[in-house]
Order: sequence, then structure tokens, then C-alpha cells
Amino acid sequence: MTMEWDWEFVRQIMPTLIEGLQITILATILGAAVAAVIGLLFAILRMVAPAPIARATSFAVEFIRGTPLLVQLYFIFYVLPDIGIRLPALLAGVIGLGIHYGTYAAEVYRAGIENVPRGQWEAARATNLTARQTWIHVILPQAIPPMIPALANYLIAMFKETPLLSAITVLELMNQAKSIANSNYRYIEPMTLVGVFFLIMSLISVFFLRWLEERYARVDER
Amino acid sequence: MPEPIIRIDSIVKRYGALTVLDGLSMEVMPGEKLALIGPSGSGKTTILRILMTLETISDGFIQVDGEQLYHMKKDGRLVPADERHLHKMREKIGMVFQHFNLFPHKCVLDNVTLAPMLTKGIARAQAEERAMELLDMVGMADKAKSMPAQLSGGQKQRVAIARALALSPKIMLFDEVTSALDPELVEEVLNVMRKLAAETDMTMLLVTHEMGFAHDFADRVLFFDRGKIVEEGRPEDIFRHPKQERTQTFLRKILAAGHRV
Amino acid sequence: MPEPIIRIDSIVKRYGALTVLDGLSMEVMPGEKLALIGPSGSGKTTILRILMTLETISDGFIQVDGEQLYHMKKDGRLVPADERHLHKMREKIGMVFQHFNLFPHKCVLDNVTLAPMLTKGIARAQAEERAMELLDMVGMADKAKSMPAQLSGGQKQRVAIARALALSPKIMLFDEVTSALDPELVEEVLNVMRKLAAETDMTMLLVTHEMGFAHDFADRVLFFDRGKIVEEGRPEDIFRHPKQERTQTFLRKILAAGHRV
Amino acid sequence: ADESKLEELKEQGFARVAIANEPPFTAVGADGKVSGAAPDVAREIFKRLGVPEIVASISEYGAMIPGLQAGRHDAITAGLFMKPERCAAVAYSEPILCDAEAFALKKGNPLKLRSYKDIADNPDAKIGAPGGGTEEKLALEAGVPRDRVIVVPDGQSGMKMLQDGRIDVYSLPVLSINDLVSKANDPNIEVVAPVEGAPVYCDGAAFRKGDEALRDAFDVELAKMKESGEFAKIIEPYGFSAKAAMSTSREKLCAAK
Amino acid sequence: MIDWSGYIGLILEGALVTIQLTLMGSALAIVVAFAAGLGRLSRFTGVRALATTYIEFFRGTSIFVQLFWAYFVLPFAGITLTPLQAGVLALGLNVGAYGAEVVRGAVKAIGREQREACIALNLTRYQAMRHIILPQALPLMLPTFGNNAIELLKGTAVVSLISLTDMTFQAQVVRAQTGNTLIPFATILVLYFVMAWLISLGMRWLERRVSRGLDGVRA
Ligand SMILES: Nc1ncnc2c1ncn2[C@@H]1O[C@H](COP(=O)(O)OP(=O)(O)OP(=O)(O)O)[C@@H](O)[C@H]1O
Ligand SMILES: Nc1ncnc2c1ncn2[C@@H]1O[C@H](COP(=O)(O)OP(=O)(O)OP(=O)(O)O)[C@@H](O)[C@H]1O
Ligand SMILES: [Mg+2]
Ligand SMILES: [Mg+2]
Repeated sequence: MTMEWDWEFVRQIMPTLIEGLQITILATILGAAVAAVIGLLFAILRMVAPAPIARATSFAVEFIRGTPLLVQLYFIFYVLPDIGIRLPALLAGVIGLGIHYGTYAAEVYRAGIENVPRGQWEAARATNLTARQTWIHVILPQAIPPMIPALANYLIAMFKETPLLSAITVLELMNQAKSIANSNYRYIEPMTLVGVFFLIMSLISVFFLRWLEERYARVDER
Repeated sequence: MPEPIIRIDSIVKRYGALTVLDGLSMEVMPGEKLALIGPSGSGKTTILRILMTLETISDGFIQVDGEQLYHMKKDGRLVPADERHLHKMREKIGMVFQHFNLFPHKCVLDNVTLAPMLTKGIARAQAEERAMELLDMVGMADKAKSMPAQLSGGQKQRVAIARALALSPKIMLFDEVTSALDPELVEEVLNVMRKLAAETDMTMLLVTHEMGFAHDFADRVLFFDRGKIVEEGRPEDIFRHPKQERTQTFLRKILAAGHRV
Repeated sequence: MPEPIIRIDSIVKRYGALTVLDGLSMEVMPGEKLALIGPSGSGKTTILRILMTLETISDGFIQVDGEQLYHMKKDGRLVPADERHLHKMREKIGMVFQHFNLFPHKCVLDNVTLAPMLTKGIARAQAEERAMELLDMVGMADKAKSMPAQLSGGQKQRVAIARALALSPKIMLFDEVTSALDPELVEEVLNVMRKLAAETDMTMLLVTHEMGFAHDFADRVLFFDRGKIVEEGRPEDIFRHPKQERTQTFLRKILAAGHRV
Repeated sequence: ADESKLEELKEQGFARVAIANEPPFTAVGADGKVSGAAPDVAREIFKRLGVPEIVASISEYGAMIPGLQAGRHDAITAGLFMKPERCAAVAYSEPILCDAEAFALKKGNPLKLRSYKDIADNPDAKIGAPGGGTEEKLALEAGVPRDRVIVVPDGQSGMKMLQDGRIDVYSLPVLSINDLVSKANDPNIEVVAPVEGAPVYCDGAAFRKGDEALRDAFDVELAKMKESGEFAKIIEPYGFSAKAAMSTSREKLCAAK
Repeated sequence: MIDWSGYIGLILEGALVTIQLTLMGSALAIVVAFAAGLGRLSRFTGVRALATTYIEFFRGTSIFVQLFWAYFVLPFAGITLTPLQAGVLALGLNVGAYGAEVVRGAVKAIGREQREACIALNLTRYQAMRHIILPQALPLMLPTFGNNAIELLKGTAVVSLISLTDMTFQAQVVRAQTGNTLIPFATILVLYFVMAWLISLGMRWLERRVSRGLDGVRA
């Protein structure tokens, strides 16, 4: 067996890898949606809930952020069924990704809201807006745009962590590649291709991010 | 004799261990134009912020337009005001800030119409008509569609004044509205305020370091130091013949630095 | 007749499409005290920053103390200056900024001694001795061990002046050194500068909006507008009898805003 | 072939072997000591060859051959069954551990699954198997579509997924399944063994192509142990049959289709 | 009966490997973070390009791919690393790329004004960086460095995929040997959390130390 690069083999495995890539992208998008919602929930609970709940949320967030996603996935997939929660593999993966990254998103939300200058809250009060009106018309429109690049950054990070889903039997890109490697005893082509896929995707997303950063850098420069 | 529109009764304001206002009392008559002067940290901003309900008070009472500001009657007893009461009271008061605090994501016109539409339920067309009048008054009508970031400091401040006026408050508070401006831009803002003072019978409280302007603008000048009113009187008297030594020192320093009265 | 210590020869400064200085020429004699005044955006800061080599120039020549600033001789030809040449030229020039720019992680004394020790290799003991003299001169000797965050704005600016002086430059540049200060603190800084102007034969270029001070301080006043020197002359002439209309308008606005000359 | 490989191993005093995390092929004691049929045999033979120690590292099945090729291991002793493609990729010793395939499934075998073909024919049946392993291949070859072959990372996960109803059948060699089922101690799980129509497989120690000299030396000692009965003494306590290994040969297994 | 104390001992051995990986990976990450972060701010185009390429590459590809390359592909280039070395290399370079951006950001955050003051005082670039910029930038970097260290700690779980006997891998072994899923996984979750918490504590302590003086209190 040689270890030279084999284009024929590449051609042969490409369709399978692309199948895996689709799952990877799907998991990322769904995971991001879950993270966006859960993150907001975490952020709100930490900022406005009664002290005991806020503190419990803080601890949960710290715990989730301090432990590896891989182990959390094992837990969701292999331990939760013991208490009667049996999730399909992809769903378990999406929830795991979503909760894990939700803790990061929560920080972004919080920072975004805190970064709106105090003067804006005061001006809203001086013009006699209610709390609700202040949030909707003054604070959130200013807080959200600057968050977008940071959130997008986590989206990319999440994309790169999807290979962990192979541990819970989701046939995403990395799992497909390993499966190919295992049955053909060739690691170089599939693994390199996976690397190339990731690189291409993240180069695209880097440009996308730059664009986002420019677009949303500062509202008042528009 | 008319009732005072603002009656401040021995209020105390503390930040932790620091007592910023210590039993301050004062009264303001309707239509009066007041200038608050004094050294940095003396509590001038604090008193305006308390009136705007941006701070709470640690003790004392404030009555605005015949009603308690931080308290309300409930079952015949005075209890701390709730958000609804504060909301009602804020209708009477407008404030212009040192750093303008325009809403950066809204154009000039929207900055002015936002609050009337939301808080008074005025229809857009009407709100815009009134806004344009006000913008015209402050000389900003031609910039109605500009974003705040495209304006100079003086222009921003004129818009901020129009925004506060749009709610037709009975009392206007101005906190060093020119001190963040380039020297040449100061004049355009002061001109707007002179016009305003001459044309309306609104009650106005002005914190400033522009002694010349305070002199021209105010009916009465209050000199603050360390959270107390040290001296008060007509501008002629305070600026020409201050009685207190602290007032004298302060004015000497300010004048030596190149400001005229 | 002595040679000018600064000779600016038709320099051009562009930012992208915007031409900020357009063929500006001027000369400064050794020991001269110059005030640069003019409206915001007229290029006053830019000219100081160019002299301090904080900006590059798009065209033209500048000679400082008999040597080219942005160019150097190499094989008999003038070529753009390299970092070493700039380093040598910067020894002649010191600058004090509007926002002091003290090093927040070093105490007052270290702020003053750092550069002499690093750039001139002066021993700590000697550097500290000289620093204490300078701090004494600006009235800050008792705060030598304080951190910048513990000082008021006026105190910070006095330290910044001592820091610039510690390198004994031939030319000092001051860019609106009082405009970030509370009005009461302005005077203490201006006093230090008056003393400095009186005691040394250093060449000084001062950008300011304090017309009164410019008047007292300067041997010559330059009025800038849109990157050009519109008018120049002795302070008495410029402030009392400005010839150009633009100068007149500018002075009228500034004075109306409450500044005296 | 590199004749000096054995000398090298002797000199360094140990051989690096890849093992799996799959009892009874391998076992790791609570003290961290590696045992199990495959490493025990390898340890004994290397000792006889003058290499006193083996250093075993646990590896995924799929990573073993690439690891061997990348020079990370000197041999694989892990229950990696001989198959023609694998014989092409590595140099196998003579057979060591033989086993048939088995199914673990729900009590009473509700879907009546006895062969890989049965699984292919029942559109509801999902099979779990290790990625890149023999069972995955057999299932795919029998016509089970890809989306009903679930790649399971390890035996314990497979059992858990079976118990949780995520898969209907979990396939591994008989002895591995027996070990898992006995540890799970779950009355609702039963074993079908051997799977109908599935071949009996044997593993061998796998060496890198080029290390045939080492492999040959290994074979010599292996043959001696088989002869003397020491071989049976090592593997039979784990449940493997020495007879099965001795009744076949590398040549046959590598040629089998 | 299962000998739990023995198996927990196995997991603790794994924890030792995890700690080793975290410490050595962090050390490597810090070094490359400063090299690449300052490299991106260099005057020299070549240095900038090199640093940028490194950063974009390692942030662009997934840590898994990097691990697999370090472990399975590098040997074909004649570089055979032990699993520990491969793990440290991949983790260190990966987290270092993120750290580089932190270094760059913090250095840039020490505003133009401080740089200009350095020029006006005629400090050389090196002197300005060494005495003025970095001492102020460091406190800005620390919180993010702390987060990066925790990311690295969590990343070590991934090395179990290249058979490095870290904590997660040992948990897998214990699970296979005992048939119990809950105990090994719950154990390592707690252990990871404790480690992450210790990192936060340490970082906060460090932060307090280096930022002393900046808030007006003399160090
Ligand atoms: N949020 C706060 N927390 C603690 N102390 C505060 C706070 N706001 C103001 N202070 C303190 O209260 C005192 C009075 O402040 P205030 O802003 O009213 O002074 P001022 O007269 O407006 O001064 P300036 O002319 O500088 O604006 C000062 O000592 C200030 O430090
Ligand atoms: N970095 C820059 N990029 C683009 N334009 C600049 C930059 N710095 C200055 N300018 C522009 O150059 C012009 C001259 O600026 P400069 O700061 O010299 O004015 P100035 O006379 O000092 O004004 P001020 O009194 O407000 O300080 C202005 O129009 C300014 O917007
Ligand atoms: Mg104030
Ligand atoms: Mg300027």
C-alpha cells in the first residue's frame, strides 16, 4: 500500500463526504437557532430574574461552559434515556450544541446590552418612554447590531465542533470520513479533504464576518 | 402670589458613604430662569438628575407642580412613588444633557417625534409637523433627515433641545449643554437658548460654567458648593458683588482662566 | 541675523481625497513663542503633529535646526528619512497633548524619568534628580509617587509638561493643553506655561482657543483657516485690529461665547 | 524487508502494540493493567522472542491500520479479523483468536432477526455496529441500506442504544456480545449466536508491510505455543477456542471471499 | 462487585494527562500567541503575511483535523510525535491562533494616544512596546486568556479520539470495562468543572496582580 495521494479515490469518496457535509451544515444551523434562543433565555434570567434563579442560572452557565461539549453529548445521548428522555441522535446533537453555545451567546447578549451607553437609558427616561418602549425603540436596536459579528463568530466555532457529533452516531462530515478511512485503510485523503472543506467553509465565513463587522461595526457611522 | 412650581424640601442624596446633597431646600417659581453655578463635584448635576428622576433620593421631599415627585398618596398615606406615578410626573419635566444623548440609530426627525408618538399617542403626521416647527426654531429644519453622526456637536445639541421641547414640559433642565462643544459652536446653542428663554414662560434650570451666559440668561443665580447653596441672588449681585468668600474665589479662578462675565 | 529653527516649505498634507494643508510655508525663529489659532478643522493640530513626526507629509520640505526632518542626505541625494534619522530629529522636539497621555501604569516620577533613562541612557539617580527639579517647577513635586489616576486634569497636564521638558528639547509643541480641563483647573496650567515662557529661551508653538492666554503668551499669532495661514502678526494687532474678514468673524464668535481677550 | 526490526525491539526492550477497548479481546483491570486474550498472547510471544515487555495503547479499530502504517505501533493485537483487503494492507501472523458473529437484541427477538439478510429485508430494523468493522461490512454487503446501519462508537454505547430502543440489533463477535450482555445484566436482552450465514473469522497479530521478518519470527513462536498447549491455556479462560484457530490458516482466511 | 476505587483511580490518572496537556498546551499557546499576535502588527509585510496565514489556517480548520494531521499525517513527513506531543502541538497551535488575535486586539486597544506619547518622548518601537504598550495591554488580555485556557482544557477531551489516555478516554475505558455509563461520565464532568474553576480563580488572581496601579493604587 502506498501513501501517495490518489485522485481516483478522492473522486470516489466525494459524494459520501458531501452527504456528511450536508448533515454538518444542518446540525450547525439548527444548533445556532437553539443557541440564539437559549442564550437569550440565559441572559434574561441572569439579568432580571429573582436572585436565587439568577444565581442558579449563573451556576448552570458556568458549569456548561467549563465542561467539554463531548462529555455533555455523551450525557445527553447515553445517560438521559435512563430518566426516560430518548432523543434521536441528530436532535441530541443539536440540543447539545445549542445549550453549550447558548452559554456563550448569553455573554454576548449581556455585553451588547451593557454596551449601550447609560446616556441612552437616561435620554429615554427624560423623554418619558416606558421600560418596554425603551427596550424596543432605544436599547435593542442599538445593542443587537454590534452583537452580530460576535454571534457569527460562535456560529463558525460551532461549525468546527460538529465532528464531536460522531461520538453520538450522527453521520456528519468527520464521521463519514472516518468511516471511509476505516473501511479503506486510507486516512490521508478523507482527512485532508475534511480539512479542506473546513478551511473553505471558514474562509468563506471569514469574508462574511468581515462584511458583517463592517456593516454593523457602529450604528452611528451609518 | 403664585405657588412655587418646584419645592425641594431638605433632600439628602448619598452614594454609599459619600453624602452629595445634605438637607438641601429650594423653591422655583413658575417661569423662573435659574442658573446653578459652582465648582466641580458640588452637586449641580445631581440636583437636575434627581428632578428628572434619574437618581433616587435618600431622604426629603420634592414637590413638582403641586404633586409629590418621589411619593404618592395611597389610602391617605404618602408612600414611595411607583413607576406609573413617576411616568405621569415626568410629563412635566424635560432635560437636555451635556453629551446630547441623541438616539444614534434614528434620524433627526425621528429623534424628535419618537417620544410624542409613543408617550402621548400623537399621530405621525401631527408629530412631524410639530417637530419641524421645533427644528425650524433651533435652525435644524434642513437637517431633519440626517443621522446624528453626521452633525456637529452644536447641531446635535440643538436637536436635543428640540427633542426635549417636543413633549411640551413645564420645566426644562439643562446640564452644561455647551461644555462638550468646540468653542465656536457654543454660540449657536446659546443663541437658541436665549431665544427660548425670551419666547416661552417655561421654568428653566441651567447648570453652566459659562458665566457670561448665566449672567444674561438667569433671573436668579444659585452658587453651589459641597452640596449646599452657599449664596443666591440676582446675577448682577452674585457676579459683581459676591458676599461669600467661596463664591469670590470660584469666580476669580474662572475669570482668570479667560472667561468674561 | 540668526537662522530660523523651523523652516516649513510648501508642505501638503492629504488624507485620502481631503487636502488638509495645501502648500503651507512658515518660519519660526529660535526662542520665538508662537500661537496658532483658528477654527476647528483648520489644520492647527495637523501642523504640530507633522512637526512631531506623528504624521507624514504628502509633499514639501521641513527643516528643523538646520537639518531636513522628513528627508536625509544619502550619497549626496535627498531621500526619505529612515527611522534612525527620525529618532535623531525627535530629540530636538517635545510635545504636550490635549489629553495629557500620561502612562497610567507608571507613577508621576517614573513618567518623567522613563524617557531620559531609555533614550539618553541617563542613570536613574540623575534622572530622578532632574525630574524632581522639573516637578518642582510645575508644582507637582509632592505628588511624585502618585499614580496618574489619582491626579486632577490640571495636575496631569502639569506632569505631562514636566515629562516633555525632561528631554530638554529645543522646540516645544502644545496642542490645546487646557481644553480638556475643568474651567477652574485651566489657570494652574496656564500659570506653569507663563513661567516656562518667561524663564526659557525654548522655541514654543502653541495651539489654543484661550484667546486671552494666546495674547499674553505669544510673540506672534498665526490665524489658520482651511489649511492656510490667513493672517499673522503681533497679538495686539491680530486681536484688536484683524485685517481679514475671516479672522474678524472667528474672533467675534469666540468672544461672543464668553471668552475675553 | 527490514531484517533488523526485531533487533531494534530487543534493544529498546518493549514492543508497542495497538489493542482495542473490547473485552474479552482486551481487558483493563481496575489497577490499569492490560490483559485480555490478544495482549496476553502477544506478551508471551514477544517475551520468547527476547522482547520482555509490551506497551499497549488502546485505539479505535479504524485508527489501527493507519497507526501501524504511520509507525505508531509495532503490531496490532486486537481482534482485528483477517480479511482479504486487510491482508493486503498489513502482514498478518497465523490465526490467533477466532470467533463467529452474534446479535444482541430484545428479549424474544420480536423482529425475528437471525441473519444480516433478515435485517436487510425488514425496513424497520436498524443495526448498530462499530465503524469500519467487520459487522458493518457484512450488513452493507447483505443489502442493509446505509441509513439503517448505525455506526456505534463502542460496545457499551451499542448496548445502551439497544436498551434505549435506538437500534434493534447490535452486532459484534460472539464473545464480545456475551461479555457485554453479562455486564449489562439486563433480562430484556438476548443473544443470537452465531449469526446465520456469517463466516467465522479469526484475527492474527498484524505487522507493518516490510516487517515480514518480525512476523515470521512471531509465527515460529506462535506455532510452538500452539503445539505445546500453552496457547490454549492462555486463550480458553477468556472463552476463545484454540481448536478453531489451529484448524485454519492465514492463507485460507486471506483468500476467503 | 466492581472495584470502583480502582476505576476512579484510572480516571484520576487520566486527569493527570489532562492537566499535563492543558499546562503544556497553554505554555505553547502563549508563546505562539505573542509571536503571531505581534507578528501581525509588524512593519514587515512578510512577517505579517506569515502570522496571518498561521492564524487563519489554525482558526479555519477544525481542531480534529489538526489532531489527525499531527498524529497520522506528520509521520509520513518523517516526524513521528508521541500522542502527548501531537496533542500538545495541535492544541497549543490551535488555541495560540485564537490567543494571537487577543494579543493583537489588546495591543491595538492601547490607543493611538499612548503610542504618540512614546514617539513624542522619542522612545524606540521596542522600548515603547516593552515599557508602555505591553504592560498596559497585558491586563486586557488576561480575561480572554483565561477563557482560552478553559477552551484548551475542554479541547483536551478531543484528544481521546487519537487514543491519548486523557480523562475522557479513561472514562470510556472504565465504561467499557464496567458497563456503567453514569458514574464515569459524571465523575469527569465534575473534574472538568473543578479544573475550569481553578483556572478562573487563578486568572482572576493574576488579573488583580497585574492591573494593580492602573486604578490609582500604587503597585
Ligand atoms: N453614580 C455616582 N456614584 C458615586 N458618586 C457620584 C455618582 N454621581 C456623582 N457622584 C459624586 O457626587 C458629587 C456631585 O456630583 P455632580 O455630578 O452633581 O457634581 P457637579 O456639580 O455637576 O460637577 P461638574 O461641574 O463636574 O459637573 C461628586 O463628588 C461626584 O463624585
Ligand atoms: N487621521 C485623519 N484622517 C482623516 N482626516 C483627518 C485626520 N486627522 C485630521 N483630519 C482632518 O484634517 C482637518 C484638520 O484637522 P486638525 O485636527 O488639524 O484641525 P484643528 O485645526 O486642530 O481643529 P481643532 O480646533 O478642532 O482641534 C480636519 O478636517 C480633520 O477632519
Ligand atoms: Mg455636572
Ligand atoms: Mg486640534
